[in-house]
Amino acid sequence: MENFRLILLIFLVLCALFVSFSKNLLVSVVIFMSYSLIMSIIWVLLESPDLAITEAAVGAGVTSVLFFITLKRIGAIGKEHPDEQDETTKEINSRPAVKQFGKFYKGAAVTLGAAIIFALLLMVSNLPAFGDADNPYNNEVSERYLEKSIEETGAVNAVTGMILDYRAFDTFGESCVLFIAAACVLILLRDDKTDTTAKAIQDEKFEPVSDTILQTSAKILFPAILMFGIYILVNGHLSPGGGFSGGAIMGAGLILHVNAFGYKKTQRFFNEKTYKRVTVCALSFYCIAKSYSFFTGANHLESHIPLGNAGDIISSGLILPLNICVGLVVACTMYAFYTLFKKGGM
Amino acid sequence: MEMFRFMIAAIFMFCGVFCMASAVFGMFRFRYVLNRMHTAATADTFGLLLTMIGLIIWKGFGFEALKMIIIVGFFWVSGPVSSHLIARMEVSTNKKLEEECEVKKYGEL
Amino acid sequence: MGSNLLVNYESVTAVILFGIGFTNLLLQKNLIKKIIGLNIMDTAVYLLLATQGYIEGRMAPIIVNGNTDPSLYINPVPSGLVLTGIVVSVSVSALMLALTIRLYKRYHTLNLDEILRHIQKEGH
Amino acid sequence: MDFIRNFPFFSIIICMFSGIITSVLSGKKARNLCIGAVSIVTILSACVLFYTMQTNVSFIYMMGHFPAPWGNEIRAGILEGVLATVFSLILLLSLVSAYHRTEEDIEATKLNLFYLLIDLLLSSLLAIIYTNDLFTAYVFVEINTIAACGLIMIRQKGRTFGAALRYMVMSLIGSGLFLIGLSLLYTLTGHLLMSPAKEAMAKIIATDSYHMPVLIVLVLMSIGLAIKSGLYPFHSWMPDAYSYSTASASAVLSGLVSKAYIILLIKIIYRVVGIDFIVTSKMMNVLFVFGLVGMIMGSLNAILEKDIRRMIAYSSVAQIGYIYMGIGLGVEQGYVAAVYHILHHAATKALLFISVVGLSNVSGGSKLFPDLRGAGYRHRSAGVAFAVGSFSMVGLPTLSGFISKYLFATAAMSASPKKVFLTLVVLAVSTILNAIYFIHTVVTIYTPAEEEKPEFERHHWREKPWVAFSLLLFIALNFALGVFSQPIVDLITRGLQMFG
Repeated sequence: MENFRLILLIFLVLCALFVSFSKNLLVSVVIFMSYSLIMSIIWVLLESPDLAITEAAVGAGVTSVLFFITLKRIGAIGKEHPDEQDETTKEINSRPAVKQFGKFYKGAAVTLGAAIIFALLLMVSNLPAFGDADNPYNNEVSERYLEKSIEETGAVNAVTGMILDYRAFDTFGESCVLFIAAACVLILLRDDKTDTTAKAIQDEKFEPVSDTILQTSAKILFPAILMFGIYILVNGHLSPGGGFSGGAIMGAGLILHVNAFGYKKTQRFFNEKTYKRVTVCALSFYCIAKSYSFFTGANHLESHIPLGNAGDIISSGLILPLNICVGLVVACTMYAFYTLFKKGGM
Repeated sequence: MEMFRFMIAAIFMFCGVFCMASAVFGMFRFRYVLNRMHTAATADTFGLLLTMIGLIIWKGFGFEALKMIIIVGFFWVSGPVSSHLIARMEVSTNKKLEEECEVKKYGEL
Repeated sequence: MGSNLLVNYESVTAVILFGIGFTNLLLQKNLIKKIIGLNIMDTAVYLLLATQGYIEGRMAPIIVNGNTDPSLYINPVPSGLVLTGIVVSVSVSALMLALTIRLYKRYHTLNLDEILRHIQKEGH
Repeated sequence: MDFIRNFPFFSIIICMFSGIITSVLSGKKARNLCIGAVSIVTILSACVLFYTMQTNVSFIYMMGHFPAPWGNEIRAGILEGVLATVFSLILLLSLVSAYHRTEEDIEATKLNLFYLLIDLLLSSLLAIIYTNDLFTAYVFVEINTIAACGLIMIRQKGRTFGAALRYMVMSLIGSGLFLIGLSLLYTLTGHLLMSPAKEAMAKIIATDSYHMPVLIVLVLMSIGLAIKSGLYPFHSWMPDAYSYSTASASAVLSGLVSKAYIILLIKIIYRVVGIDFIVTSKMMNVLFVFGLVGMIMGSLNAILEKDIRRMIAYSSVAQIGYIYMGIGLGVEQGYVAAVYHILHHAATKALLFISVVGLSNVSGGSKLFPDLRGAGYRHRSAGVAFAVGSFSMVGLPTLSGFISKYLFATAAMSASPKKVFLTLVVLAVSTILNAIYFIHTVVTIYTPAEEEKPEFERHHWREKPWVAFSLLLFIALNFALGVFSQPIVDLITRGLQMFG
């Protein structure tokens, strides 16, 4: 197992180097996709399956889809206006001063990077050894999370117990990061200027070509993906997974549905209004539930939420509903990212 | 008995990995996109089936084996469809399709 | 150099990846390459964080049939932090990709220096 | 456990909740909800301030059912109360005094998203001020960065996207360095919460076992936060970001957002590492030197600027240099002077950015000096506001600028001898440079223009009473900071003593 991990790490560094030196953008994005997949395999080898699922679903899955749509959109815009790089910028680049500054900037950046790598290598070599039990960070904090997680939070998966109960304020901030990023992408990409007729023509342009092979396979795959996403979401506190990865898988299922059956059919059950309603209801429930548990905790009041017995699904108090809310928010946001990047509207 | 089962599993896995390796070889051997797509799609799908059968035999029938069967089922539906989509995009966007491979008009099929 | 350089080779690769991502973010002129460099930098930090949690020969932190003896499992704290971090880096790269699209729609180039030159030329 | 202790938690949750609700409201309703939420938060923070002043204690508020090293917690004391109150007051004033300009700049359908960003920005500011946990601080620093980037780009013009992208690239380098410093600190101490981390760090420093790693962690964290707050060598994103965004956004960005990261740095110095180790570690001298260079170079660039908003943005670079010079002194009074300067700069810079909008409105929307000539007469309240802001920056005695320069000078006295000489010289030079470009602008806006351009309409305050009223409040805040400076400085010193 030791050298398998070593091979993966070397392959990881090679991927990173190829990405930075490859000329073609599409090639570097594909290499970056394989970089994220290798990273999720490494998470499995480092015995943290939660991270593996999340990295595979959110990191490799949705980020790469976003990269590909950006390249497609840039290609489309580029085709409409052939490259208008006027002569002046080409002429400016060739001027000796700019070239000289370019070299200086490149040299400065490489030396800064090398200095940081050297400082961190110096640092890492003095760190406690990898993987032995009595390092400073395996102290009473992690012991209590493992010993008491079932008794205090009811979650069999200690990581979810820690995220949604012991250190819940971080995850509360975390879903706000996703919410505010979605708001910023809405600001940037949702075009409200075009009037309704132009919008109808534009929607027609973006309607995907209906391909019977894709539609029949989507009829089989879409329910399977949705069920798998719901399984991971609902079992967040029992097995690895949870709100983020389950939501990303459901978002991927919605993206498949839009590509196979077109926007008209998807808008029947998922359009801009449902997106807004679902995110606001899920986040406000999350906000209320979390402030209830913070308030009762801080004022030492007894919070009357039953923890249920450890094994079954309806257990561990607030963790299940919170996971469902986070899952819904992540699914809607990933789908919203896809449609905003592709079409500029739900 | 244990050794015998392990031997069969090893053979299956070896053939699966060999198929996948041939897919990679095919990718670099052929020049035109559709040929490379052809080798990659078929070899990958079949290689996955063989590897998974090897793992199921090695692991013995249980919950993991069921999961592996579901994985094979999922991949056998989504893999070929995705290569079909890529091939369709290639045919619809490539202007100079005739030079690459002879195309029968719809009437002559 | 300290004693553990070759022992924690995961952390060494994490640091090298951090350096590669950092120089990519600074050095690359193309916006898409910058965002990929940013992602590489973030995943490198999370790799460093997760290697701290790993303990040789112990299982993933999912309590197996009720036996909560802590010496069986690895440290769950870093994987909790990295879970949060992965979603942060996805939302940040989605935001930066949206910015790249709008910049390309306005200036028709992905080269950050040219964009800044156009902005200076535009004046106020 | 009396009820007032819940107020810090309530103020964070109110802003977060109103942020979530504004995503479905229309523009006008969103504005009223946002202004309502911010004023409630100002009142709550003022109550927290009075409570901590009476009981003279900095209380811990457990977020959840589990005590310190396991669960999360926020901590409120006198310093946090002062900062929270002043920051939310300044946010409220800058929102109210430039709301008409915001409505002109932003599309009607996306106005509620602007107020969503402001709500979440305030909640992340409060969370950074109150938090007692390092990783929570990192998550809310990320919210702060994304909200600030959203505020820069919301005008949707070509140059705002360029400024937002440059801001994001530099900030993400900063938070990447901060995160790697944070994870290495977790490796050494094993705790993320600041109080248990301090004991573990004290043990490490005592046994001197990880001498090199502790130094590198400190360097990484402070360089990361310095990049994010725009200290001199890493300030290239600042002029574009502040001069191209809308009026209240640039006031909030320059006044509050960059200060949150400096407060986080002071918190790490006090609560994780301890002041005495900092002085010996010579790391503070690096910040001290960067601060000095920033003070000079910021003012020099400001003098060369032709556009008035970029000039004020460059003067922010100089003021951030002041604050880091205060921290770099490494003396107790140095921190007091730095915190006082944070309050002074937040109030004055926000006032300057808001008043510049009034001046450019009446001079045909242009921000160049020739067109602004005589703008003081056309828009009386904005002219007076700009004059008060500039005099406070230059250091007129009754205003807060003078007090902060005085505090820096006295703090330098008790620092090491070579620092005394350096600080006093650079302080004097930078004040003269400040005076050059601020007095010059005040003179230009008050020299009557020879031929009165027809399209420059005169502005009468009765048209927009709210704007004139809030400008007046802003000027009163500046005077209050200057005149009641002695009680404020006592509050800050008491706050810093219990801050550790």
